[in-house]
Amino acid sequence: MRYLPLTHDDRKVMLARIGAASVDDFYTDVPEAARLDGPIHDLPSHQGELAVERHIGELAAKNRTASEGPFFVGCGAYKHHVPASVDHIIQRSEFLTTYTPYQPEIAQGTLQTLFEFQTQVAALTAMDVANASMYDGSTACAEAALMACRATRRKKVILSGGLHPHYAAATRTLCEAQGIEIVQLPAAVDSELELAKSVDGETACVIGQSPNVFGTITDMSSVAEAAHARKALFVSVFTEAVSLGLAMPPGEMGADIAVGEGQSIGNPLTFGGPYVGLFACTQKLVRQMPGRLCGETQDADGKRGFVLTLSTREQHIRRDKATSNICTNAGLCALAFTAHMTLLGDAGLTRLARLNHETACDLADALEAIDGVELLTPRFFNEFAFRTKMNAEAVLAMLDEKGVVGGVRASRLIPGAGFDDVIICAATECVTADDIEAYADALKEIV
Amino acid sequence: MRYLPLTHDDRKVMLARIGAASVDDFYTDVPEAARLDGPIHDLPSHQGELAVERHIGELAAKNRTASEGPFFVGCGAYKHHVPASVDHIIQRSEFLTTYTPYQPEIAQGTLQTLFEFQTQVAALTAMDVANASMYDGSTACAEAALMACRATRRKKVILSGGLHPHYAAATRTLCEAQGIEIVQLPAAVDSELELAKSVDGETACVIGQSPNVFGTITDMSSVAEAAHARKALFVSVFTEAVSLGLAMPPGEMGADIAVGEGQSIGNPLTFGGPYVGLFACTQKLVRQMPGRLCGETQDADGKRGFVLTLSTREQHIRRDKATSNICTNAGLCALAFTAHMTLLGDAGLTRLARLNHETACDLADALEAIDGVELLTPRFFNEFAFRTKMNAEAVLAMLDEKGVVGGVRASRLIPGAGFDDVIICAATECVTADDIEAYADALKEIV
Amino acid sequence: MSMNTQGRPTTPAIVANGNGSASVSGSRGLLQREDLIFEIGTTETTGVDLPAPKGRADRLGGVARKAATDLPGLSEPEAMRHYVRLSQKNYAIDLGVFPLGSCTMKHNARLNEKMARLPGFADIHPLQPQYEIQGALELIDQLAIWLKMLTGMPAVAMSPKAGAHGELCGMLAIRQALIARGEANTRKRVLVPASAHGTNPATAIQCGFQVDEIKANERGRVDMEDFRAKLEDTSDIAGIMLTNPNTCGLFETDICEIADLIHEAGGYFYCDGANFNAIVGRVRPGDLGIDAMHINLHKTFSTPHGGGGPGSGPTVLSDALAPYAPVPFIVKGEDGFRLVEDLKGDASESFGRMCAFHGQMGMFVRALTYMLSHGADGLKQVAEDAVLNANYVQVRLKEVMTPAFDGYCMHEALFSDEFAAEGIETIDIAKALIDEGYHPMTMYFPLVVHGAMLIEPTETESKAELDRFCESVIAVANRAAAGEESLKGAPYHAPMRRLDETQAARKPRLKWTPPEPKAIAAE
Amino acid sequence: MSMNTQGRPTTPAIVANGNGSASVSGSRGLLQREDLIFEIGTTETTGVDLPAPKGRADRLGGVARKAATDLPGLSEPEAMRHYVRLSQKNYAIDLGVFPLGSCTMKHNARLNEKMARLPGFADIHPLQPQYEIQGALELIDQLAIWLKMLTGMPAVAMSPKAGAHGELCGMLAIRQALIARGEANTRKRVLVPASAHGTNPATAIQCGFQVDEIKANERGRVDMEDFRAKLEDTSDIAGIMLTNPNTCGLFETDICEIADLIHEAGGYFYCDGANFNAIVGRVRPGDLGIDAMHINLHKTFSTPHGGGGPGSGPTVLSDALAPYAPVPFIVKGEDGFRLVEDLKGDASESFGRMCAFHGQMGMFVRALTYMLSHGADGLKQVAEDAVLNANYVQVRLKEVMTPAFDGYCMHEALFSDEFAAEGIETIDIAKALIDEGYHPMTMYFPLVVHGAMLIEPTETESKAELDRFCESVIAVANRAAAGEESLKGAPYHAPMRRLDETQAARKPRLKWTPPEPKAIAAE
Ligand SMILES: Cc1ncc(COP(=O)(O)O)c(C=O)c1O
Ligand SMILES: Cc1ncc(COP(=O)(O)O)c(C=O)c1O
Repeated sequence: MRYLPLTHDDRKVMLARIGAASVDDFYTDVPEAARLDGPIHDLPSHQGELAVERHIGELAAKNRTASEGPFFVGCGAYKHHVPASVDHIIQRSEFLTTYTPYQPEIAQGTLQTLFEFQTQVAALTAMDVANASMYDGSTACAEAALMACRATRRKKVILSGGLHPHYAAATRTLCEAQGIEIVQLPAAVDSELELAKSVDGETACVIGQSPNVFGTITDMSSVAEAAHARKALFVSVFTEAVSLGLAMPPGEMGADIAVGEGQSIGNPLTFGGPYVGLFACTQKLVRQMPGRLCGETQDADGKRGFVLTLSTREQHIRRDKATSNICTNAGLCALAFTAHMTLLGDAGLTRLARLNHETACDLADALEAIDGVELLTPRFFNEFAFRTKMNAEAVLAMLDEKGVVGGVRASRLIPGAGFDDVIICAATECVTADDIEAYADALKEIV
Repeated sequence: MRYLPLTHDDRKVMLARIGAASVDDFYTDVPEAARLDGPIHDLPSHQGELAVERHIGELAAKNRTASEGPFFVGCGAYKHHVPASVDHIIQRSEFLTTYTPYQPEIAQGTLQTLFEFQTQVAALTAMDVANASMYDGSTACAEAALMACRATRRKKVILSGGLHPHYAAATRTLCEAQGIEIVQLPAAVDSELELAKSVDGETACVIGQSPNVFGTITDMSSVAEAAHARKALFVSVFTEAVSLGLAMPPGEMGADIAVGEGQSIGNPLTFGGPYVGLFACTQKLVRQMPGRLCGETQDADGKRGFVLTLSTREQHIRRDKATSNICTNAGLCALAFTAHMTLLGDAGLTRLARLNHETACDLADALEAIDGVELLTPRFFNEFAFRTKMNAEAVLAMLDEKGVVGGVRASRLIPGAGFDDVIICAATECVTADDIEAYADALKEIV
Repeated sequence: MSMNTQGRPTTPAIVANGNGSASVSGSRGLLQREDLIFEIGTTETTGVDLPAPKGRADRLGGVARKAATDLPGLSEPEAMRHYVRLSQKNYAIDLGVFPLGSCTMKHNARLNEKMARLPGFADIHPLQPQYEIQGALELIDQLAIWLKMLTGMPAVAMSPKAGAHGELCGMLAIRQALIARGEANTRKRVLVPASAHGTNPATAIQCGFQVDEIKANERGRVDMEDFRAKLEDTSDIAGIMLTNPNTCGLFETDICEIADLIHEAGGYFYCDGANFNAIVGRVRPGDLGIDAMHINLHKTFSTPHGGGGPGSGPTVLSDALAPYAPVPFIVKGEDGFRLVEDLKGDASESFGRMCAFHGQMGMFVRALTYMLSHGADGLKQVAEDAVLNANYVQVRLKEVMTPAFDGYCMHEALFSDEFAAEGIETIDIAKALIDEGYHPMTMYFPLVVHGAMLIEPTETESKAELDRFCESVIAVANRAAAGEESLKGAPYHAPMRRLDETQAARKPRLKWTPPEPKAIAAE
Repeated sequence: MSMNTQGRPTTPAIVANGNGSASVSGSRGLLQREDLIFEIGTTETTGVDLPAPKGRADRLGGVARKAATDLPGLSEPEAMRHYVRLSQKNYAIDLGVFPLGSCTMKHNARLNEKMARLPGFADIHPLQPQYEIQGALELIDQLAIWLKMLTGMPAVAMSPKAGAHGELCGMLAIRQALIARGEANTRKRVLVPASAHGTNPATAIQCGFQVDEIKANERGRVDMEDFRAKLEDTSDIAGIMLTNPNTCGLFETDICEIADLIHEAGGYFYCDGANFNAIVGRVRPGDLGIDAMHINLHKTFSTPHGGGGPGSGPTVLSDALAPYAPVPFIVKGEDGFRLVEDLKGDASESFGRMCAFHGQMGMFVRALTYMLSHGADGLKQVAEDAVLNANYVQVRLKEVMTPAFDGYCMHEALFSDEFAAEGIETIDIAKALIDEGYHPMTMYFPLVVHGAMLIEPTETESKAELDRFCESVIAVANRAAAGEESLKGAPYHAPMRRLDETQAARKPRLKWTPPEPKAIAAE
């Protein structure tokens, strides 16, 4: 077995040195009834690479990939191009096969990239500080709600009607377990500003999203003001990190906490995970943050170096008093994010964002021109919702037959709320003019 | 442009420091007529990764890969499985982006692997010493002929009728330029031993191959004896390195020089290159060898280390007196070879060779059982020739239509020699029982 | 204005580099100095070529970014060097023994990486219509079957994103079960041993429970007397969170009794499965009476730790908890696999959703690849070799070091700092090991042992590597026993000397800021 | 019997590692000791799992291997560690400036690696029927078009496997042309400048020519007087082999005249294109009157050097030589692309075949990917930045070091050792640079300059990197000028101290041999 270095002889010598007759001696603490004799039945025996590759390859071949043809699915995960060098970097043994940098003298590689990551996320979101990542955008959102409750000592959280329904659900799950009240505003394409009206003296935070799940972008400054007026916090969410290059970022709207999904930068779609949660906040709130933080310091020779810091917030030090139970986070995905972002720089990100926006505008023009198509999203970055007179699921299935993966039916995310005829579609730099034409042509025939 | 770090400002500052008005100043030595104004017309401008990937990907998609279905092509290049770790290792920056190890203090990584490679090649071929690689098997063969002429001070080389025709051609090209006479025995499936009869007192060397281009394996000890009796050398060639795990290696037949193709171990097919030429010989001949050699030594602290050695054979020291003009060799392919070989070890190689042989035997059984198929190769490792009553090109085309890539028509390699109805086919560990069945079923319908 | 031009150092510092000589470059042999990207790049530079935007009218409706990010870009050659240089300042499994107890730092096979990158997995979207991604659902289903068979449990929730997230999943399922029983408001107490990993109490609190700590006995297991005492009043008992094999590297001898007692008390048994590697293929936790257990795919099933993540923590559930499993989950129907995403039908009792989408697909592919490679026979061998290696290390080291408990261990060997001379601490031993070329063991955990050193070699270490490692540890331990002062200064040969964590925490600098512009007069 | 068990060292050596402390492991911080595979593995171990053979009757006819190879195997974790550890003992472009003159060590883009690994290229066989691999032929054709356009030449032979092999190709074409003219036996003399790379004279000899050395003038170019003198008798002139830009990093000012004169003399002009990077996109060699030139794809077009190869050396040919190009070549026909493999029809005048199959496909994919990425505009910028960087380095260093020639250079800057104090040699300067974190420049080449130091930064170095590099070189050069004795001991901070090459050559140990078994009494 190729991953097991011990030889038969090694095992014998080692057992002898230990003074054990066989490995069974090590398992005598196991209650007899629970001991297995041989390998578990009904599971196959070991196989070589070739056989395993064939097995896994056959499963892979059953899936329709985003690059196979026109593809317009978004809603929280986006098909972007990842430079080849990024994937190379994250496969370096020294990054891939190392642990959380608890021994900073031999983990400066990871630590310096985390410090750079934190700086980048803070700059992108226009916030003061960012942590070293969360699992993904949705769990970051849930943790933001908890953090707001801790910081304000209040127990009510208000969610906008444009917050990604999965984010809302994850936040509800976590909050309700802690007895936090969740107020969910009705789903609507352009209603983030409603949050301003709902905030009251009990509210720990209001959570709005831009671009929201329908693609709508909103300057939520008035929401921030309303929240602050009642000593509540404003949590600003995004699921499309590339939008930060062009659309107004959380910090410019007065957010106290900004959370979002970082997948779009550096990370492939991979059916939803692993992704990387971005988490930033104001300086004032830093000691309430969940997750790891990397900070600058010096070594015994006075040289600049980096360490994990403020660990007294974390479970491994504070246990039941910790700000969160998170331990393993999204390290390598954060590395992919920072490496891609380092390649982009401000110039590249700005251009990438513009390209995305222009492509989506072209798509909107093409679809809007079709009789029976009604564009719903008033202002957008690279994603928007539209309505036809037909059931969206049926439309998507017909598009699929023509080779076009046309988007997400809104009713999948928001069932039973009157969105059965709504499709949400995204267009990134990977979408070509031909793809747009194919979409428009196909849709024209259908509706 | 993503690969160019100089900024516009950098360029200005640097020109100023140099005291040049523009880069044109550096090109004033160029005759005016030969200076180009702008970029060359009719060539496209720079493109991003996404666009380039699409362009190259479209070309790739036009090719039928060896893994797409039943595949039986051999004749000097073989479809084997390469472990994923091997491809990872050769992509390590420190191996991939370094030069020939001329500065041994910072090249021990490359040097130690070369030392291990040489040891492995010597052991596999059962020869005394091996060099650090040649371009490929065919050029190694040509260099072996030249080396034999140097060593014997004779000018006649005899090639067997089973030597791979490309190897024979490459050898002829190089030898004839130096006025060396080439005697080519007529192509025949099982005629390596004929070499013994042709050797005479003028002969520098005889070159035989096992497994030969028809797959035939031969104990050429009698050829070696006949050559040695006339003070000629015996050069033993192989194109399938995996055969060394099961079939008789050059050293056991008394070869003075062993050359062969190493692609089968660690290297993908890649349409014929880059591959790795293996070159081994007896201790006596070592100073006549072409190519680089790595040897053991010590550093100033007395620690064991490795360096390139015996460079006085080489062009960069000896110029017109060098044993060869080779400079760049097959470094990274040699690394892939040695890494795969290190994973295999004797146990793995032996098993791999047996698996290949058994698969080929199964294929032979299946094809032999078909009416109208005549197996030609009397003893084989993983490849053999067979004859049908039809034109081989037509048979292969019909097989192709049924999804089976059935082998190489012998007439492609040996035109006009009466092999029009002969197909040479190989079966490796990648061939499944289903593949064999598909081949036999298809062939049955055709012949 | 670019923040980088400011930051780029003009004269490199002269760095002393031993042997009396100093380097002008700041590098030293193969160890390259590397500054922060903010000190290297410029905001105008980019390492990504993109077509120029057409400049068409936008549809942002005025919601545009105001201030530039001021983030530097690097050309690709600079970026590649940046990360390759930095990478060489890391220790990694691929460099040597990584004996972090509780972390199962085993070999990460590259086949797993290759499979995870097949476009059929890496390039599919979580919200594509389900008929387009049947292969993905099938893979998840296959992995789920393996996990259920290996644990002997009837159900598994696939979406948790790491071990702690799996704990959350299990504890939320328990909470939901209590809600269903109408006892959620009374049953709030969760028993957690003092030796538990920090995530256990943190999770219990995060789910709205209270933590009641139970003692360890002198054999490193749950003190049954204390446990029974805690169960005197059962009315508020929600359950127990117990790691098995536990964080002392020992199998909980009384685990079946514990299970029975907690069930009798009306509570549930959450088992922390971080140490599953010790028993995979030899013991099915389901046979021990547990109700929930997370499995760290990034430990037992070798998905890479990646410098801190990502992980994946599928959580197996007993029949009692299965109805409350989170959405989404996969159901196999007549016409293929189907994702249940809504809280109705099959999922009407579910406690809800834990995160967006369907879990860590990339990790699933790696883990299944690993399982198929090992097979059931190989996984059993994994456990046995892991335990054998740990016991071998324990036997070799206990000649010098103080084992925390008597007897055989499971997959990790635990020592206290008793053997060390006055003034030498566990951290000094750890840092000295760095000079020997090793990553230190887990330090100061579990808390129940003084100056704990927890060594988990895993099964992917050869005997020769272990021998070499043990000789180094013994040498350092002897120096510690002798009170050798130089240990306090270690490491001497790492890329950095010991780092000042107190300074970092006192006045946190959590991001790069441009140096203060010099006064104009100084120009 | 296994040769490894013998070789495996039982007690690790204690290695002194500076700072007064010694490591027991032989490692030192992150730098890991790593023994030879023969000292680590065993013949029974394998890192490759394969199904068991069925044991069926063989068809070897008795031609079986007699003695086992005795080669050790390593499990995958051991193997991965072996190579990762060893890799870290290498310098590489990805670590820093690699200023090897004449080698064009530029950034190797990972996109190129990715494209070369597409199954459509990596997994196709050279002898598949041609209708199955049209995409491969099309790619080769596209690359050929780029090469012809960039050089302004009408034909290109794609099969040469490296620069030297391309030289062979060009010189064999010249030989064939002479045969066609019936002058092959008389025209044997090839003029080669003294500054030429060693492969030039070696190639000429390998093709059966004689080498006649021409002098360089005081400006580092061909001495035209000497050249004309060599042409006094033209009857035996086969041609000239000239590198341009030449190996002193200078453009051959009189190149057009040289071309005219050699043609008038009835000879051909072989141009060594190793230094094409200086002029790509700015000058077409075809406009200079050459007849043949190889292009090192592994230099100008960035395919990786890989620690010594593989390379690829397509060779462009003039109309005069094109008919003699080697087989195979590609012809575009009505129904797609076609390989001409036989010496008839289109190839009836060909000089024959140089190697098996069709050239370095893997390199072709990388090179075309690179060309498409840069485009014609980018390639021009490549040349300009390469030349700018070299001139910048020249200007900065000449304050301390002695430039070999006056004036601007092209893509590389050449210095002599004149500035160094008595007793300090070029090699000492080179080795001291290693301590500074740099790979040394090319040393002692070209031969026409005393103690030559040839520095080629390439265009993929940033100004900041060059500044840092120059400061290190200047510091070392100052020490050399001062005659600092410690330089003779450098390097001090590399994985190894200076290695004894004389000892290696005196009694060559070219492979590992098992240590002599100890006398039994000693056991
Ligand atoms: C015993 C134990 N439980 C839980 C965890 C948490 O797992 P994760 O880091 O995947 O969240 C760990 C991780 O180190 C652990 O060792
Ligand atoms: C000037 C010159 N010519 C020819 C060559 C030979 O090229 P290759 O190593 O690709 O055979 C080199 C390589 O270093 C060179 O620098």
